[in-house]
Amino acid sequence: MSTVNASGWKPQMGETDVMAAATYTGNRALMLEEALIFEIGDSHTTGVDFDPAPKVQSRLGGLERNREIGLPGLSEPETVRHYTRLSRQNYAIDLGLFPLGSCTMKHNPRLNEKVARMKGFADVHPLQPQETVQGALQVINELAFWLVDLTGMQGVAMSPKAGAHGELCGILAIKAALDARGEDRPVILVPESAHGTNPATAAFAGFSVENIPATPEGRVDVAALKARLGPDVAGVMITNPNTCGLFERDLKIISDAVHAAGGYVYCDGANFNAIVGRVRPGDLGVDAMHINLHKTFSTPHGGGGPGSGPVVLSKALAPYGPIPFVAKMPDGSFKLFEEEAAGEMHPETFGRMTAFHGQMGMFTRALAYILSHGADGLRQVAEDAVLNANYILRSLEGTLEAPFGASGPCMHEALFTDNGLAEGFSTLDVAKGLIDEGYHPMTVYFPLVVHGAMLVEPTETESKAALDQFIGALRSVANRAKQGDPALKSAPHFAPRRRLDETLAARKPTLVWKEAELSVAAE
Amino acid sequence: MSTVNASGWKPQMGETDVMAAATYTGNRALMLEEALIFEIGDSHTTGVDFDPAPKVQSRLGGLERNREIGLPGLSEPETVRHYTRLSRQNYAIDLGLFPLGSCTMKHNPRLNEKVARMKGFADVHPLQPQETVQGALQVINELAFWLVDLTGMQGVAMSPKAGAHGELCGILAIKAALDARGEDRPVILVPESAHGTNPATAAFAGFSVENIPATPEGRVDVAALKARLGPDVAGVMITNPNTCGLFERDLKIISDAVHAAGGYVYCDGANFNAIVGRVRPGDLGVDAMHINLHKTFSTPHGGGGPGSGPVVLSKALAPYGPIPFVAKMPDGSFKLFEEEAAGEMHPETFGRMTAFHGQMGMFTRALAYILSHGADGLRQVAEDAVLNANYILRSLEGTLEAPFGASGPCMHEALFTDNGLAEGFSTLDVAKGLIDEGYHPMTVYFPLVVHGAMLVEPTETESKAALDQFIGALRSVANRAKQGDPALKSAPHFAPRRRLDETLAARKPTLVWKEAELSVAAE
Amino acid sequence: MRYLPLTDTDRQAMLTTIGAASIDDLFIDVPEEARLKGPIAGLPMHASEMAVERHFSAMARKNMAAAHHPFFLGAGAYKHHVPASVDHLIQRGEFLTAYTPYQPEIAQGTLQMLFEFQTQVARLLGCDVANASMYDGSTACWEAIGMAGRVTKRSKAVISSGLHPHYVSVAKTMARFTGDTLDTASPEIDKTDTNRLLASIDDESSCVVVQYPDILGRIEDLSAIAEKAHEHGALLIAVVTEPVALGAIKAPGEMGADIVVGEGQSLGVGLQFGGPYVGLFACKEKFVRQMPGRLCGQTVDAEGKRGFVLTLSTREQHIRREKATSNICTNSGLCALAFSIHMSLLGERGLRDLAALNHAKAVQASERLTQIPGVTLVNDSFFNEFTLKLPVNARDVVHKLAAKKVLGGVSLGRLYPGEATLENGLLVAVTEVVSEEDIETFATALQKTLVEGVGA
Amino acid sequence: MRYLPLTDTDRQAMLTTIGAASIDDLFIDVPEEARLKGPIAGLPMHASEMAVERHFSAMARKNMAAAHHPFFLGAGAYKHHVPASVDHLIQRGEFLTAYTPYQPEIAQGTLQMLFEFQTQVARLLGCDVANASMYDGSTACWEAIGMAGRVTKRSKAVISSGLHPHYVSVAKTMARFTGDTLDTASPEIDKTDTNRLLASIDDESSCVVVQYPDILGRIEDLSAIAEKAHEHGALLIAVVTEPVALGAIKAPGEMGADIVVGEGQSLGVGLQFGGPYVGLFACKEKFVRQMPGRLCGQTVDAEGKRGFVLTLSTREQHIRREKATSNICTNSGLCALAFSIHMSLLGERGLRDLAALNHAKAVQASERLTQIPGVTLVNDSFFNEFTLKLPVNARDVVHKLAAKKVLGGVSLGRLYPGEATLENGLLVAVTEVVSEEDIETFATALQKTLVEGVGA
Ligand SMILES: Cc1ncc(COP(=O)(O)O)c(C=O)c1O
Ligand SMILES: Cc1ncc(COP(=O)(O)O)c(C=O)c1O
Repeated sequence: MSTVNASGWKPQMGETDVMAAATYTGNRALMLEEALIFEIGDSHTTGVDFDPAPKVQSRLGGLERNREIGLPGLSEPETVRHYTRLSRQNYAIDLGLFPLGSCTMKHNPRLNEKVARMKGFADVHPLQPQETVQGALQVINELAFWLVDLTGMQGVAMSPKAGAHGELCGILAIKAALDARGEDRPVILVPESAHGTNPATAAFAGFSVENIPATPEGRVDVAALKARLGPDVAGVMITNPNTCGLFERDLKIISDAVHAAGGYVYCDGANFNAIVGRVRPGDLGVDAMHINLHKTFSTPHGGGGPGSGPVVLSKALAPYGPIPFVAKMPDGSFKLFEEEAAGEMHPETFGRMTAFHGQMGMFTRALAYILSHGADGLRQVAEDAVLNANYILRSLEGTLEAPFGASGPCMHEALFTDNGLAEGFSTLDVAKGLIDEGYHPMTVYFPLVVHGAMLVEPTETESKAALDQFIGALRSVANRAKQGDPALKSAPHFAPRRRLDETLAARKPTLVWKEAELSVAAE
Repeated sequence: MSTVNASGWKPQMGETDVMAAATYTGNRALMLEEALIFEIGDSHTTGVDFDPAPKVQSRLGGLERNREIGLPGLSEPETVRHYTRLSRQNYAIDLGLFPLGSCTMKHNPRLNEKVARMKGFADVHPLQPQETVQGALQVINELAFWLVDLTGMQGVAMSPKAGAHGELCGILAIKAALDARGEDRPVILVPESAHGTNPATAAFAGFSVENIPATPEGRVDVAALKARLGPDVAGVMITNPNTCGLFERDLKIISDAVHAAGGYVYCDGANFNAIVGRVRPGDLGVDAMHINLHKTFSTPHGGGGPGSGPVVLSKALAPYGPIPFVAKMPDGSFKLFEEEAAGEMHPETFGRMTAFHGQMGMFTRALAYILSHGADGLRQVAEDAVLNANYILRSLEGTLEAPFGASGPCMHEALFTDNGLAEGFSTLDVAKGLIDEGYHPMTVYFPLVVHGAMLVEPTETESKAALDQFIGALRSVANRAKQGDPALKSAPHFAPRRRLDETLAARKPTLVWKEAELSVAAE
Repeated sequence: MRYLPLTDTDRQAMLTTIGAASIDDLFIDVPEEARLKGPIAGLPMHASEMAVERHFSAMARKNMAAAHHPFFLGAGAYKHHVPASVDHLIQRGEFLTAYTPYQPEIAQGTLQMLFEFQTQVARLLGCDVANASMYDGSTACWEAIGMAGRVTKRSKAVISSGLHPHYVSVAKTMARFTGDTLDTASPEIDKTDTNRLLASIDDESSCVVVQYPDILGRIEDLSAIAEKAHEHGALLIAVVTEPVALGAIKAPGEMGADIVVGEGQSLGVGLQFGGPYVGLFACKEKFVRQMPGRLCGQTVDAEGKRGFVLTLSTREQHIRREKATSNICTNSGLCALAFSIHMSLLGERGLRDLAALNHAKAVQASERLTQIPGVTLVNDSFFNEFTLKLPVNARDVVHKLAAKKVLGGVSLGRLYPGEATLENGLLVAVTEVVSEEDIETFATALQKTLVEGVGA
Repeated sequence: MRYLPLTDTDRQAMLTTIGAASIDDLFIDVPEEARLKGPIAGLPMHASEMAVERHFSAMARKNMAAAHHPFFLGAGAYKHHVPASVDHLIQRGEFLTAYTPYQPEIAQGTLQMLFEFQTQVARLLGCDVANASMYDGSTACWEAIGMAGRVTKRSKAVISSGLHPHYVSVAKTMARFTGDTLDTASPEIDKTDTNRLLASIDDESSCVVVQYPDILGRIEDLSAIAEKAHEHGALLIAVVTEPVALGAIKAPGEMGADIVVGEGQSLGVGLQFGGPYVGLFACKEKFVRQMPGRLCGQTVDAEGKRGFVLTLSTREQHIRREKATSNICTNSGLCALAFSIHMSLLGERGLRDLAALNHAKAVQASERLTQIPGVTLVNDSFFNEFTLKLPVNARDVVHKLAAKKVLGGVSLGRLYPGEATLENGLLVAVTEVVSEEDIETFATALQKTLVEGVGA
């Protein structure tokens, strides 16, 4: 079967398909097809052996599970093969440049994987007596210390599980601070260019969200923002560097104005990589900022997570930060403060955000990364990240429209639009063309403030040679899009799959496998 | 450039090439090209940081190396990417069925990788005081014990580094035994079907090699062998199960005859997987047999090694086995016997074969494998290996000629020939066709006793579904070869490379990279 | 520096292309006063891999690792044996260093895995559909309460006293800001919370939240609660903190739960000192458009080949912004992979064997430990975790045991500080990793501790 | 059993297809009396992964791991820090579970790596060409002697007393059977073997074999020996057991060596209690067709794209059988990969830094240790390993040090049992992993041991 897909173009068979059809297995040499575990495994096979269970009298309260669960089992050889074959259908940083704007897809050092797996960290229980986890608490404390040092803030909340969770932490701290002041300020201001998590978070915490316009050069319109400030405004959420890749020059001015109006400044720190070691957000009047350890501090993205989003807090907000937290005691030991102990030290905490102490596995990795780079290395990280992005911006602005190319140097990422492509060709086609060239596409259609956005973030872990090849490839694809090369419309041609039908997927969602699906698959 | 390659056919551009040519990078989505480290790296870049060396007065005897060595360095990100991209150009067991006859490409359990890396084994020095390596010596002793138990022999030499090294060990033991008897027997008999290492080993040890013919049914011609026995014959090297996949029914009779004639029986145990836990070579009169731990006992092949080839020895040969060896002492401790200590316990040893004690990294893996399977599991291994091979033999003998299909059931592998393919089509074409189907080809043109041999060894770690798909694919390719499908002649079409020109490679060998080569590459 | 490929020559050449005199020119938009002149203060300069590794080894050695001692902690995090192949596979660069599968043509590996994961989770929890993971069980629980609010348009959640106290804390934190009201209570040693719950459900209730097995390890049928909730138009949210249990006991979905959330850490993930873990989130099909988080769905490509994509994104923040069902973006993908691999290895048979082994060992441990004078068992029913009542404050006992190198469970005093009626309670988890010797060592140490008395 | 995918249903169905009544029918060619009726005696039944892992953990704990103690052993195996990325990459299934690259179209990963490895090795050793690896340094050394015999058609090898005694043993074992004669001697503390060698080379000599640096760590220029050897039509074989040294000192090839072999374990591989290691084998281009082992060469594919294949196989056993240059088949591929990755990470700069650091630490250690009364330094020159002369039998000292948890080098008594003139010699290796505290701990323990006396 074949249908019209999301991007509204009719699929047609490409040259390669003839050949593909030619293999009996559907495999193409090392590009291997792989069935679902439900089609491979069965309920008798298992890849784990157990000693027989001693006979005992059941204490299950008569709630034995009698019906078949429907979980297929695979032997170990089948399992290793299944996931190895699946993995080969993925693109990843380890394969090449992964220029997803705003995502900071940098190299993930293998040392970090090794230290995170040390039994002393990976095999300890969150509720062990504290005297038995002093080393683990030390890791949290050390990382917290350096995050505060690098940002010039007052304190840090370590437990948030990702950036969005960190945003919530910051917004809750603001709300708690307002409550403490007995003020009800229902509005949060968010720039149009903000990441979706910003308005979503504010709304989630019960605020109403109002947009702040951007200036033609891609920065927050300070005048408009100042005009909107008032007793109903709890604060602003500003991303710096922003999602157009520009540094918010006037952030300090904005902060002062917001503070003067009785509000707080939340800074989205997802793009901290561009300034780490060179600029301290604390010096710009920020009250709260989350740090994506899975971006700036190189913990792997893992195909969608897990991440970690510690939030640094200003003097004004620190008292309201969440529990639990770790502190170094006068005797040199480390102490975990939970509900009970927090009482004395941290009475105004807004409470707990997650069951335990945060993403330990990310803490070890991020700390190893920070100590490996050191003060000189981290500064170099920011410089090389910015240098690489500007190199791309200037090398390609002749080929693709760079809407803010004139707004000064970019920071960690370069923004382009699809203006100037041939009739009927869009950002999507450029993205799919890059796939055939052996690259993961850049972030597309974000930020929303420009048409057909292409947001390119190379990161500092790319060599000049890698950038030059990417620039050449993107230029070639862009030119094909300008010339209206039809082959580009049906790209990708060489990937494990051609363009997928997202409309079909959403129209009648198939979210779990059902025996019946077999037929569809076979169709 | 393009030339006529080894298999003597003229390359022509296939349909896919048009598309491939279409990418700027030469990549095809996830099938990525990768340059040489000499083209990527430079002499200033490094992926390893060191603390600065303390200033000292050099003690290098005035032999400082002044000239540039010419070793390119890569940063860690470039390194990880280089080898990850290269790895993706390989086929492997983890990707699918790897039916290389005689190579026993079975699943490599990950537990084995884990135990081999325990610091107590991976991070101990071979010359540490013995009291500091008791656990390591215990591993060697336990594995030795089970190998002797499984083979029904008298002793075992653990130090040989691979099968061929083990063969040498066995042959040296025979020669030492003959010397002890004061006899000079210059001849070793080897069947035509033997693996190349057999004659090579015998010759290496100074024997002259004479072939024993095979019977029409693919087994050693006992009559011919008996006829050749005499005072000049040191012994025979027989592979059992043999390289045609058949069990040498008369091995016991042969052994008795050889012994009666004053010779010794060396058994090539590379195919032990077919009988492990079901047959003990010791019961067949064997005097020496090497065991490829990297075959029967699942240590990974690693793209060509390392392996390990312990040699089990009979009462007659055990006294001559090599040093060092490990023994369990009455007090329960383990002792390593080297040159000095061997004196008392093992005076007739023929000496040392390698600097240290053998392939510890393989010992841990093989022992983990043996203990995981246990007595019941190992027997099942042999049964399933033989069952899988016979399933393939019987499913395909209608499609491909099975020269010894009538000689009874096969053991671990099924042998086919290229008789009956269309004019100009050979085993090579079938092999290359299988590559496009997503399989590694079977062993081709070995053994030499049949025309265009295709030797298929599935091993026991393949599921029935995997076998059925492979059978279907091989049938489809074989039929194309019978019908003379020209596309098959230019296969593979989808692999990272088309057929490679082996004549060119051998005619003017380029074995190391030279700056000059750049141009060639660029051509 | 080993992670930075640019050479100084490269940097110079690039600056020239850009048309900048120096790197500082690229930071001109940073206000003068905010520019750090030199390397950040305090932080040492870059360090070799060897030096960093040694620093971590030293810190790691200060912790008592579960594998090295008799270990009986649970309370929301369980130690199970994870097959070596799981960690090997999740370290494949193509899984480890990939991003969220926004470009499906080159992310089928992650997408198919998520589709398999969603199916495994839905079946395990007894629901129609499941999402692609949440941060952990506690945030999944909160999201479920929020979702029930959206579905029922009500804001009162009835929370069982058997729900993990940290989960309750998380819910309270959120409620404080969303204005939802939570009807909560502390657990009682001698009876479960069912009657209070049945009594509290009314027409204002958006949902009832019940942990199964509960925090003390007790197992109760949820059917009655489901019925009552449905009568009043409320949803039943079941929380499972030990998914292995569902290899032995009925799934909440089978008993009428509308939303089932859980902590998936038990399978594939490990203890990790509390994170990263993986939140499981499943529900009835009819609620799918109110679900938080990512969903992977099946579709076809331009050639009609089966493939997978992220779908129903109109629920999510990157499309819906302030109207999204949740603000979650990065979730727990790699832990979901580990969970899914471990579950594929187990399969129906392995999971059932594993569950049976856990239960049997727990029963044996409960019998042995209650032979100690003064130690009694609180539970009528349990799976692999039960509560003991000690003659003394259990919190002190836990520290005394640790000093004896036994990690002997979680005291209720740690979970419910200040609750006098609970302070002698000790929560003991027993999984397949616990050997008979471990149980004996624990029993001996516990008896010794009780004899010595905890005052000392 | 977790590694066996066939179900009983599969087995039945397959037997039917085959036309066999039972599995036993497939073993009918095995003589009745040789068929084992049941599972092999003695060996226990299958065991869970957890049980096996615990058995190995217990054995592993009985060993003193180098990383956990001050460590100074060398003598042919050296402890260096191997970057974490090396082990990560060699565990890629596509490298780990591939076979010898006989099908080049789907083995370019292994082949290109081998081509890079060969080039790195040739350049490091200062030769034109290198092969794709041998088992280890000792067998590579033997193969070199055999190759020299083929090249020169002579059978007398002059072996330096500075060659590792185990390498000499291996050579003797082989010679005993090939009939080659080896001219050997034991090392002398006070002088190197150069003069004896120069004197022994004659027109019967196929080769001279010299270790560089020698077994006692001494470094000598090989040019004179090369010259003399070449005058007499013999080859100079240099043996390098510590490749890191060549980041600091001249390559043997630069000094006229015809064949250079080595032990590559120092880079990427680790100590491994002696194996697997990786033999390096390089020589002058003109001898390439006499080389043992596999060679990877560059070529082009049908489209003219650069590619790599195994080449010159006519030297090898699978083609040449009894006329092959060696019987080697499986070599040390994965260790060669580890070596090559580590070398790519280091590069020229890293290798030189590493070598400089090793030498500096060794010099510091030699200075500190010779401050101990009665302890003197034997070497005039050394790289990262030197020989100390103690006032007592060094062998006893080593055990005493081990009891003090210091792994304090290799005694010459262990290497040369019964050689009275050497028994007080202690071989001490100092690499980048040795810290100043380690040196101090060692010095203190050694001094204490000498004071206590070794009689006790
Ligand atoms: C600018 C920005 N803000 C917030 C986020 C959310 O962070 P996380 O995905 O860790 O929740 C992201 C990540 O995509 C981002 O790019
Ligand atoms: C029958 C046979 N004998 C001997 C050998 C040589 O073993 P190895 O490669 O371990 O030296 C092999 C392996 O290829 C073989 O198949």
